[in-house]
Amino acid sequence: MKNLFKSNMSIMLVFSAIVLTAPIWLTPLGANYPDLLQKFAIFGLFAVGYNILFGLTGYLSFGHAAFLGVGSYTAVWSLKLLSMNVFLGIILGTIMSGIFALAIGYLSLRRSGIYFSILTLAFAQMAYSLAYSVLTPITNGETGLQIAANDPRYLDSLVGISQQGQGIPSTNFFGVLLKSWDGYFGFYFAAVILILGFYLSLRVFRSPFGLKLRAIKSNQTRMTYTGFNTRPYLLSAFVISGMYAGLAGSLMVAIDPLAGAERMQWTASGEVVLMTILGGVGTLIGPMLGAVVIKYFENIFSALNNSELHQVFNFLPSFLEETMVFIVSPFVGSGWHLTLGALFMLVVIFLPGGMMEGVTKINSFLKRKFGKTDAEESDVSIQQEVQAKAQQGGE
Amino acid sequence: MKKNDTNKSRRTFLKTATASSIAATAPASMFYIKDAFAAEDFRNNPKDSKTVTLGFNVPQSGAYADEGADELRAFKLAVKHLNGEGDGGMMNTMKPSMLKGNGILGKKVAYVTGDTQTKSDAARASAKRMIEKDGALMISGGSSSGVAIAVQGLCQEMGTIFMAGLTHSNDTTGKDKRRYGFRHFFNTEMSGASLGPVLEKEYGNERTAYHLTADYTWGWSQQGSIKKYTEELGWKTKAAVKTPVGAGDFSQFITPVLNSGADVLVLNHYGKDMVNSLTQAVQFGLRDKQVNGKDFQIVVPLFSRLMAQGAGDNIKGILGSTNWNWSLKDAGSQAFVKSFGKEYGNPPSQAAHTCYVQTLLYANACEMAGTFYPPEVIKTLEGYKFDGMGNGATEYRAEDHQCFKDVLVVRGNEKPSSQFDLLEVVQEVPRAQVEYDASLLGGELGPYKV
Amino acid sequence: MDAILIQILNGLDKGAAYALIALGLTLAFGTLGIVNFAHGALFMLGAFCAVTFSKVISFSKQIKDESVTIFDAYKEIPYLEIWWGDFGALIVDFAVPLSIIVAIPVMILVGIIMERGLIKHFYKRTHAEQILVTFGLAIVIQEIIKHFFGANPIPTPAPDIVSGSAAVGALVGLSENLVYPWWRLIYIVFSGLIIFAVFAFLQFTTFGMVVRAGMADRETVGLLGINIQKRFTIVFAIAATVAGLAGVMYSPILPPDYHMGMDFLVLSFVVVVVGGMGSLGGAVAAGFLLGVLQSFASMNEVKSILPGIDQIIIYLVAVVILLVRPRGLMGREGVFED
Amino acid sequence: MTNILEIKGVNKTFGGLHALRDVNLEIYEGETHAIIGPNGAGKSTLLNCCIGKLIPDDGSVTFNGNNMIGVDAHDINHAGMVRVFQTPEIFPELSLLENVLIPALAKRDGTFKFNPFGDIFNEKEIREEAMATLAEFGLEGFSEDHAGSMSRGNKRRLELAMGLIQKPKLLLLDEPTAGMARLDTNNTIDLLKTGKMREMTKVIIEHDMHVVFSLADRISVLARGHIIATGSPEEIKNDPKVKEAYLGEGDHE
Repeated sequence: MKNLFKSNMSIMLVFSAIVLTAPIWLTPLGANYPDLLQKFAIFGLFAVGYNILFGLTGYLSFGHAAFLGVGSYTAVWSLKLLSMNVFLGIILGTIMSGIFALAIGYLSLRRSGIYFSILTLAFAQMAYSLAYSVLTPITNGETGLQIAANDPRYLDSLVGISQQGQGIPSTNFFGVLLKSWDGYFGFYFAAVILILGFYLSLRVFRSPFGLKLRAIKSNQTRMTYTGFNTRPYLLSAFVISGMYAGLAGSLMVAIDPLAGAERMQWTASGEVVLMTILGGVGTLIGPMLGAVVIKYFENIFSALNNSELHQVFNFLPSFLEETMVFIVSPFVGSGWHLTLGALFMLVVIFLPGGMMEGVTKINSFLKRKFGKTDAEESDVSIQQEVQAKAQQGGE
Repeated sequence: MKKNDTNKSRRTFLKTATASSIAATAPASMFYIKDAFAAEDFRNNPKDSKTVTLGFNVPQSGAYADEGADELRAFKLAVKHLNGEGDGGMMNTMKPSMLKGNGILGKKVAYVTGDTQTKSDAARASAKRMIEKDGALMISGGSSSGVAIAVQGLCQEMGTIFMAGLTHSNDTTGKDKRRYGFRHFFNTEMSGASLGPVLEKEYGNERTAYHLTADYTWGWSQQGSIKKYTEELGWKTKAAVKTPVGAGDFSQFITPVLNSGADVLVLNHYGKDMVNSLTQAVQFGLRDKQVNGKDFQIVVPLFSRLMAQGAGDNIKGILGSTNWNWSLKDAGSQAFVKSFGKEYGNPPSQAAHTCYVQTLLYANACEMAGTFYPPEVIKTLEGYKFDGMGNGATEYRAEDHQCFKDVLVVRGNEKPSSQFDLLEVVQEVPRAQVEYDASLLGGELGPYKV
Repeated sequence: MDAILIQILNGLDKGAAYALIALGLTLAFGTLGIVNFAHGALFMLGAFCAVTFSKVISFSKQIKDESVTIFDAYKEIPYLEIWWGDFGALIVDFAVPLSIIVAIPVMILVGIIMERGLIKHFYKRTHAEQILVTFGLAIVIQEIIKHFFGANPIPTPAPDIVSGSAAVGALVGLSENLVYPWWRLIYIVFSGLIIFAVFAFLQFTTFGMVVRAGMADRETVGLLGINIQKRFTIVFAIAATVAGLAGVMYSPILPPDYHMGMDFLVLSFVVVVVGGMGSLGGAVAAGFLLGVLQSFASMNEVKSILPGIDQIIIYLVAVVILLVRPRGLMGREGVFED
Repeated sequence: MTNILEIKGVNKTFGGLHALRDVNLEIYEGETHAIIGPNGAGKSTLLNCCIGKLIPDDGSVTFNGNNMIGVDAHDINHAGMVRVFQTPEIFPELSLLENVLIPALAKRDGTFKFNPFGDIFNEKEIREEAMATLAEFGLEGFSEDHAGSMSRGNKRRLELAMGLIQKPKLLLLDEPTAGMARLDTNNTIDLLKTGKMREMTKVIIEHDMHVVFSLADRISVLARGHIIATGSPEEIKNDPKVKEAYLGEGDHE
């Protein structure tokens, strides 16, 4: 753990550099177009926030997509009623989802374990079903809530901005259109918020508050007898992660002003769970990594077809090329979910710490192989582990 | 490549900002600037490229996936014909036409596809991918009005022309119409206007209707239109119940119909939903019922052959309306059916027809405008009159980008002569009967330049 | 009165599906302690047994359709019909009920493979990890099905003779208006039989006694030196088969697609929770109860008072139960109650 | 001598089982008080009634003059009554240092404090205190190791350290040497007899007589839910009732 925290500053610098240069280094992977980059940033933010709940406290929520949806709807309404400046929409979206998270969290956290998961699932499904049916005046149901040319936008008209007769206005951030720079402004906007959100999560991780959350995950009963009232801690974590979700949801709207009910469905909540686990639950960077991998799969892998596969394998002799394409093709294109599901299972079975654990393992393997001092160290810890296990067995 | 683009648009942005007097005098930063393309440049301008890319965004999963698959077949066929392969299909019957069978403006047509999943979010994401990553110059397709409206909004924002596929809600060319969006398909207002007189003739003036309505823009629109026209006949509306899209099991919505006192069930469903709800309605014995001394009737205002195929015998004798049917005998329809049937072994659906026509219309408009520059293409399409595309003389009305043409009222065929002969045309309702004033549905098209 | 009766029937019909899925789910949970998010996928696999079987036996010969003149079209006629005439056609028609014969061994095998291959390694892991790995498995299973059968629902009709509706009302001397589709009635009866069979098995066989004892106190049974491992596998296979049969019989009601399992999964979890985790009787009772509740909630009279209630009633009940009485209707005290 | 803990007339039944019958007990400030009794005598039940895990049917539990019945466990901790568990209850995934930081933070931050912007690495004062406490128990060398990988003896030390850092007014020890080898047991006895641990008021539940007689100032004997004797080790040794009820059996164990 300590190594991870060695320096706030250097972590943030490296992280920011990687995020901000993404349009460049993602070019060879074909993932450098604004829409996908924005998705990386937004879902990264969502996962980073979700990790504050699931990663730190171990509470598995299957309902966080609901907060994302609430953030989205609030943001669209802010665009419709107040101003096309997304600043307000993002603030309001985050606050509103925080309020929802407070209410749902307050009730759900009365239970733990699988009961907590099912409670959050039930709440989220209710929100989804209602958004789809009775709440259509607010959500516009299946069609999705959009902005219209003749929306009132009271705040904008108050300061004398009128877009009548110009069609549907675009979202802006204090005058700069989010779609400027061919859409890359939207990405940088989301990226800056992601960096801020990541910094916040870093602070939470290394704060006394974060330590207490990790202790709750480790042994909640002990926390109680150590003098902590665990429920407010859990509720704070729940609300914080809910607000991250709301922030992500309103960012989606800032960049593309539309909110659909399907982003609240439980499978959408499942997706953020997948991201977090895949990347490495409880690690700082893992969830972000998971989000990028899944969104990359969803957008690039899913669009691969056989002719592109043939191109990939055309260095092979033709019969081998055919075989490879035959083997690989079920896993790409519309079958990308299969790859995802299989990958996810492998991670849960063999690498419960996610991709980050894989990185650590490879790292220590290399060290063991090439560096002697470290090798000794790890041998010691292995011995200790063996010892501990033997003792447990003896009990 | 990317860097150049960014620089260019940044420059454009600055130019606009300084040129605009609002910008110069704006007091606060909270104002609004319009981005603009210079006349010679626009998003995904093919410039010297030998090909031009079109994006076909169709549902490949979900309740409308059958329609989506057929649309994709039609698109592929249209691309073939545009590139001068195959027998040319409707390119031979379309008039006026400047299509030469050498691509569009001499550039070979390439295409990319996406899956809308019949979800607004997913549809927009895949449209965005096609525009931003694959450089699609035009987006077409879709089999849901919810999706069409969402994608149309996006296309306006991105400055990319959207040639809507199957979308039947009034809102697509009404409340939510866009300058960059065009619809060849008819709408619920036209369905109501054409179906009304036939319903009166067949079922009389004293009927009580019960609506089951897909809960999204199209369902609401169709329910509104049918209600409007049937109530004009003197029908009563007992209840209008909204059902979630893709509900699968409709039994809980159908059972209340049994004892409601209604004698007509209007199913405002489409695709798989309609197949399921109709099948289940028949299973629950609705069609064998007598209510108020009359035979219980089911009406499916929007019909398609694909649905009829799914519903089997249950569809026989049921009335509805459709945009086009393969049994039409005009030269355009025949040419298209022949070409499509030869390629795929079955006749095209109405969804396939509208998508095929839309692709050809777009290509032709580019040829006529002599450029791909969207505002010019839009201006060419607005008010464009054409014929030979299967529905008689047709006009793209400039005010709302809605095509006006004849509408078919059809009935599930009692004695089909072949496995595809599922719909019997009751009446070809002339265009004049279904035309309405553009102001009826409201909306605002928005600017040419974005 | 008719309206009420038909809603009850409809509720029983829905409830039958819920109860059958929840039964297997809670059986696996109660004995094996496994929270199986792939249970919905088993239901879906069952439905696809019916799909596959009916596809195989209606394997067809393509014959040129002379009635289509404008292009070359082909009709498909099942070989069975060509060889055996009407009898062949009858077999094709009865594909769904016949596919039960295939589904039972297939589902048992699937259950055994799943338990031996994966589930067994997760008995000692946390519930969260069980949820996650089975969730992954569910995705994999459904994607495999999607790969072979496509994303679209595949109509799998019931035999012609029961495709209509039964005049239930006239049968019991009530209004003639009261009709109900035959196949749905069959489904209710079928699920009753399956539930009865499972309970009888657990009640009257030694094997069942051990399983019940295991549900009451897993550790003790383990200490008795009984080969728990083998029994666990069999129990899981039974759970899989029950879910699979529920799927087979459901296929004429709802054309199966690869995603149907996920749609039922959440609901059946709710049913299990409402019934009480690990309580077989509770699962069955809650299944039927929620089915009927949902059916009544979707009556227009109810919806006009509480709009949207039909969409959320099941979740609402689950939330209230979890907050007020987490052990559920019939669950034992202390299961997960912390 | 002042009483720090007073248990008066406590009864507790589970179904038909009368686990505690009219238990009266006083713990003096500064003493080490052992509660002994055969298995099932109600020792753990009594302890649980003190720390808020169980609520007695009737009677009173007063700590430092304050009622403790119905008070939440975390508030009882803050009142100054801290429990050390029979099987070491630690935070296995956290490092030893963090394990000790947690109770130190509880002491400082109270039952709840929302401080997500603090920095655990800059909390010099509290870290030094934690390291010092670890050092007292000879654990300073393992401060960065995961607690879960420690030996049982070290886990026990860690838990004592976690109790000690909160500077409790009363430490409740539930069989601190259960399952330990003789050597570890003696080490633990030494730990409890030396340094800060020595002066602390302690209640020890134990059935290893060696431990009890090495540590206790006074002993209470619990049998079938009832306290049959309380007194100095010498008095207890010679009490015939105790011999009959407990010690006789104890030899067999």
